[in-house]
Amino acid sequence: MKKLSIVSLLVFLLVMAILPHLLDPRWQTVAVTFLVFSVVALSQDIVLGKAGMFNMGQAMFFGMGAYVTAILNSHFGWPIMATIPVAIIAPVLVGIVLAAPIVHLRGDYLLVVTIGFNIVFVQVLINNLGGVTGGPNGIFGIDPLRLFGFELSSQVAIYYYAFAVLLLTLAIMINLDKSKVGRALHYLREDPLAAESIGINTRLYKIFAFGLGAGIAGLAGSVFATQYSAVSPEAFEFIQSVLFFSIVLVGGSSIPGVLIGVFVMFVLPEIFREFSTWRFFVFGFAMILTMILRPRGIWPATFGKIPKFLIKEPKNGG
Amino acid sequence: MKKTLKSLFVVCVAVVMTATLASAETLKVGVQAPITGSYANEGQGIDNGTRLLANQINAAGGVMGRQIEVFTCDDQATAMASAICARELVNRGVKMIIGSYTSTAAEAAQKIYYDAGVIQTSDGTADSLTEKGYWTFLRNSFPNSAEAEYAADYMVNVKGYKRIVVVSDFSSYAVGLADATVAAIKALGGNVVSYDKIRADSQNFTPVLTNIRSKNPDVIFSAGYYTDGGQLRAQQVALGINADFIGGDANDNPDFIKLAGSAAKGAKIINVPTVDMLPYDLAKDFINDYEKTYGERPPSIWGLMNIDGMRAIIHAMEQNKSFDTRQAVEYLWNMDEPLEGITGPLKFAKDGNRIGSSYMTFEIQADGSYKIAHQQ
Amino acid sequence: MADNELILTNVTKRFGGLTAVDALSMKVSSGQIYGVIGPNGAGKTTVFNCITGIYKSEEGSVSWRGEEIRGMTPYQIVARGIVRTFQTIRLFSQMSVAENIMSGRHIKSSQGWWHGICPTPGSRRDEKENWMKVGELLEFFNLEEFAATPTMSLPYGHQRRVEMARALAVDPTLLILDEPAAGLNDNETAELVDTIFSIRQKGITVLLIEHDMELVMKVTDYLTVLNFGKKIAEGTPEEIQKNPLVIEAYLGSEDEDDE
Amino acid sequence: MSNDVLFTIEDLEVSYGAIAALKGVSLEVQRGEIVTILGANGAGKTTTMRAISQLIKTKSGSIRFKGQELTKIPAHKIVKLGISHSPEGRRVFGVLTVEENLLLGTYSKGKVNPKTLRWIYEMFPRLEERRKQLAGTLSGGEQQMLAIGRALMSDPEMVLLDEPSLGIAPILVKAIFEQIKEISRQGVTVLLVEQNAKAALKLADRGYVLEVGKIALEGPSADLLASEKVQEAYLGKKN
Amino acid sequence: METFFQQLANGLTIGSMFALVALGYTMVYGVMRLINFAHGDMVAASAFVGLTVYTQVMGQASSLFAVIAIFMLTAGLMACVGVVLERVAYRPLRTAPRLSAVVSALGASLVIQNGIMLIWGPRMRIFPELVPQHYWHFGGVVISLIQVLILVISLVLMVALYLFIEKTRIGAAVRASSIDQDAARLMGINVNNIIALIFIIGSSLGAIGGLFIGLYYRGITFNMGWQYGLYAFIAAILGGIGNIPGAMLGGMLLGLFSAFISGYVSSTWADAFTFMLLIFILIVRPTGLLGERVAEKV
Repeated sequence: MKKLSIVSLLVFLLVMAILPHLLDPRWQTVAVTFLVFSVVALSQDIVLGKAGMFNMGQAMFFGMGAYVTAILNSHFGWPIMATIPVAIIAPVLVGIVLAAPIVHLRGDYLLVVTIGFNIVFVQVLINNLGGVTGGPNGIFGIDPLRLFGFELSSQVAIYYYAFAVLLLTLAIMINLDKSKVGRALHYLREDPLAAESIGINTRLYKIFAFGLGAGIAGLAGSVFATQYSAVSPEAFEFIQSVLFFSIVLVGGSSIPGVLIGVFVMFVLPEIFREFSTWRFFVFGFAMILTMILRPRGIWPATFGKIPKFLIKEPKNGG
Repeated sequence: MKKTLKSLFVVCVAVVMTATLASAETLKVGVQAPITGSYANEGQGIDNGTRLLANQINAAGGVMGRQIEVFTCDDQATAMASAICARELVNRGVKMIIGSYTSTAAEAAQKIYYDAGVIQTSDGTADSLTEKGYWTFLRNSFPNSAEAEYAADYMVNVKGYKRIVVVSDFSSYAVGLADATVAAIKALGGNVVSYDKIRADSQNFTPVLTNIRSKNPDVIFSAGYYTDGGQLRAQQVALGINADFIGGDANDNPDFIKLAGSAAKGAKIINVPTVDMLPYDLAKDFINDYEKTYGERPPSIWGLMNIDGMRAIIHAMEQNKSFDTRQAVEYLWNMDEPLEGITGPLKFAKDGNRIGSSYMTFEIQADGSYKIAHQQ
Repeated sequence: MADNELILTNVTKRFGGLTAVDALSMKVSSGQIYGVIGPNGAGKTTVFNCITGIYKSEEGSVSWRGEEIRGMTPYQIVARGIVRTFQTIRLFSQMSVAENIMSGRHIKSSQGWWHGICPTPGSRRDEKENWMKVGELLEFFNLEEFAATPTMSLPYGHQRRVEMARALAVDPTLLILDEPAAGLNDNETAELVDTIFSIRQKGITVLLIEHDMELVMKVTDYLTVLNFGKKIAEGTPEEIQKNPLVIEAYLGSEDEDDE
Repeated sequence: MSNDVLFTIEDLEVSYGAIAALKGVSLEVQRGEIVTILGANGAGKTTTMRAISQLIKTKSGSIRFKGQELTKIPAHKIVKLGISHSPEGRRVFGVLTVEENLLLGTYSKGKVNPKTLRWIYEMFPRLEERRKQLAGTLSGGEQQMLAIGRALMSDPEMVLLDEPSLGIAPILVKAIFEQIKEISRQGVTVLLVEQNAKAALKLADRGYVLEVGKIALEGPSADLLASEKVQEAYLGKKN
Repeated sequence: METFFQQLANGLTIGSMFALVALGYTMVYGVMRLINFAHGDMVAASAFVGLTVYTQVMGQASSLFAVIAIFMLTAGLMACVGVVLERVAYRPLRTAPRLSAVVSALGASLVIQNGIMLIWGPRMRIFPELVPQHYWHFGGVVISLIQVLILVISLVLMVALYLFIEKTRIGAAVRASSIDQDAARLMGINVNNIIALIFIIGSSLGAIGGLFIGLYYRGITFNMGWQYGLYAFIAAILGGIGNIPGAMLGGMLLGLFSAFISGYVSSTWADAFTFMLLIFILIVRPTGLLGERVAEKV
């Protein structure tokens, strides 16, 4: 299982690296969005999958990153590059402040509160708070990313930018699993009381998960804003959060699972665009069926990520 | 359901026809419109109309020998989906874009079409659409400011209302029209006692109307779309607010009357002429063909305006004997004589606005028909 | 070593109208194996929950090495060297045995939160050292071959051992065992006795609740007997076995007894 | 005592996931008897009770009541056959009143037998005093009475009592045990799971001792009471 | 003052619709610990079903009898849909991890919502004016016949449901099942049947709520379920999810709150205020206004 996932990850990365050259422009756009959504879904996985918190407001942090980039660029003339750190840090801070009073809430209540945050966020955007969000239309005409004097305006260039962000996210995810904090999240999801009794400050780690998830989603948002050169509130409605929530659960809380989830929940509907009216109908059935057949998702999280030297052959007669 | 199947069939036929007939090259035309969502019928109207015109032209030998091939993209009347559509249609190599229905969607896509040199003709009425200096944009309707001036004049000077309430939703079209109307009323010395915003599709407007009632208005001007306007009117009457109701152009839809129900009687709508009021032969023929093909009349004049936009562009290309988009637009800017259109004479200013306007006020009768209450 | 002392003074815990622990005082000295016994529902587990911070007692004091720990959160108490197991095993059931034991190393690890995002040579070294420690514990509890096995697929007796290994991974000074022999067969119980003794050998004080009287009598140095939240007796195992109050609480009152 | 076998369990095996909880338990109960199952925590006493009531799936073996196989019957139909179960931890419906709890005991029959209700109120007068009180506000002993009373409301032929003395003051334990005797006198067969071994054996006709999922010992109560093994298991005494 | 009373009437009307729909959420949650995300779409579907019953079955008759028949038929049909929904989407997942059932509910929501779109089309459909436009004036306060009907019928239904749950044998079985399913089985209660019953009641109350939406606002769209569902769901949470009187209270309070906020403070910020109230209440009282502590099924 472990080998399989490594091999499939490598194959995936290879395919993704050459993909834009095989696609027509429309599918390049879809591919970029796939990458961006994968990053957001992975950030959702940190909160929902790893730490087990029912968060249905991830689109808020995604939107926050996108709007930070859009506002700083279009209203204050910052270069895109300079907006990126702010697009990460602002959601992190907001995430921490919002999470602190609510992480102790029981699953379903947490879910409702995060939906609430998301809806308030969108309303703030629509009401054009401070006159910078552009109201319901959002903000158009965001500059392309400039890197070392090159303008990354073609879809292929943006693709590699988004791909780099995905690789960074994957690196964080993989490293997280091999670190104290990552394990702490697993422990508190499995049994918060046992985790607390073994010395883990569960509240702190829950807030950490929210903050980290928010930061990664914010970065994805920044990429998203650059890709479309536009942001508008409806892209960050809570329905979008529901999508990310479902992606993690349908795919399963593992890296390949989340990527499969994004593919199934986002790319497949694009492929079946021709059947636009039927696709979500069929899709809903597929979600139900997936859960009945594979309650933990298509590719569920596997544990046992332990150093090789600990794995011993069974002793004879032991 | 039936309709979807039918349009699917039409698409199939069109695809088969183009596949077999098209020799080498086609003239690619993009339709960007809300095929699903709240404005689906308008979007489908634009799509249907475009395909009908394309089929008519193709049957007559095409444009300078080229068959027209139509690509449709559903922008769901949202800005982000519109951006996706724009890229997709540009990537397909279209020469012109018909749509979108809403100003929001049209505006979000403008820059992409401008960058690609694709002509976009939309019935969007937001003034901002023509303020960016994109040569690729041609408005086939009349801007909000024209409507706002007419509406303000009608309310302040013609009717002499003393206490005016303006209601808008958050869309760029409605906000644009409402802002412009408020400004125009003030310029004429009128008195706006309240300017409220409602959330589109939220249905329950009684709390806002209750507040409006306490302001004792003479008239409520609704700048939003018909789905909200119809309910606003119904709830206004239910709350016993004795004020006239005037809806902006986007209220001109049969569903407004159905939604308002018995309260529809007496409500007024400001718009260009309705589908049934178009006096031109060209219009009658096209509407008849439309009805024959699709089993219903076009949902509103907006779809027809878009068709006029398409006709103008094709006309310009034929006159230039070139498919070059820049030349086509320049030709339209510099026409001496207006082109005969389905919705009236077609003539364009350098900023992309359609020249002239033909607003009028209709009053809805008990049987749901329109009576012209005032004409410009 | 007098400092490794746990002193409970008049600890009282109520749930609504029910007094689960009633003015309990006891003293666990350094290096002892101390037993708490009593019938089901006597309040033993509640006492443990009050010591480990899962509950906060309404009254009284819980003092550890001279420091008042009543009102601290469980993780603060763990950081002071007190760690527990649960009566109903609470392992991270989908995770492997090694990962479960590794959870005990959490507070010993020197990694900061930022190491979860970006590793450093120092954090890699720390990670390695902690896994080595897990390796030692696997060996100590004879669990090496199950290192990568999810705990939920282990037999009950093994799960008990994992839970103990996890607790020991904290390097505790006081180990609290809540019914460690529940559900074990005779062989496993015998092994458990050896394990408890060898834990004491490491200088760890042990406090346990147990129903298996044979085990209790064998391993404990000193006992407190609870009934209805109240201490009814304390003393060495020999003294307790002879105590009529204890016999009554356990075997039920004789019919001749007056209430 | 008649010699008529009311209830048998043969080679019953139950497991929770990979863990075997019962590894081939067999026992029988005759009509009118009080039979007790003793054993340490985790020995499988409650699992046996839950298996009888079909609250958990059995892996193999059979459970027969009056010759009828129970293992294929859904849980909610068991009580109709004449077996009712007062579960471990009482499990009364806390936000329902005492009377509502009792009336739910007759749910399977659809109507209340006023005689039974009278009898229960006579047996446990406290319940009558607190008829309108929410069950959750009762003391532990009162809740236990309620749980037993609730189980008796369906006029069962056999009642399963799981740890009726758990967490209850000695004086109430005594009262409850006396009422169990009374229940038996009324012709109800009793299968009793108890920790309080001595009291249980004094009450019961026969007993079984469960050890890690297996019957370790069985026999008439007096024999068990005298047995060293029982002494050992409960007080750790070794002679 | 007249504005205040008018807003009160507005709030109670919309609040009683929220409450009817909220009952469906709260009852299902009470017994199954599941947020039935498809419930809002069931409500939307009922409005469409009701419209079709009116045009196809009742032949567009608008007599009192016809209106009652529409209500009965629609509620009956939706009750069946509810039972099927439970059988197909939720029963197979009863022992699965909780989140699987949540995803299944989201999937069911998509199926129903898009099912409506496939059957009735994406356009707004419009209800006829089945209830006569009759108004009463109390000083400056105007109350319409339909408002009174909605309020009265909702209250009657809620009281009836309350009595059914509190006073009948089956009601007691419902409550028992929501407290402890195993103990309920020991009483001989067929918990599966109780769950089916919950879906029957919840869906038919939701259907009536949906018809009210159709009759009152008249415009119905295939995707309106999310909006009403979300508000009703918040109402259930406000009152304490799982608690039947709580859902009624929560619905009414939410209706009043949103009416007064959009009336007195700002209609543009009404949603934000509503959610901030919800978040505030949950932080202060994590189990809602009347909520008891319900153990989370893991």
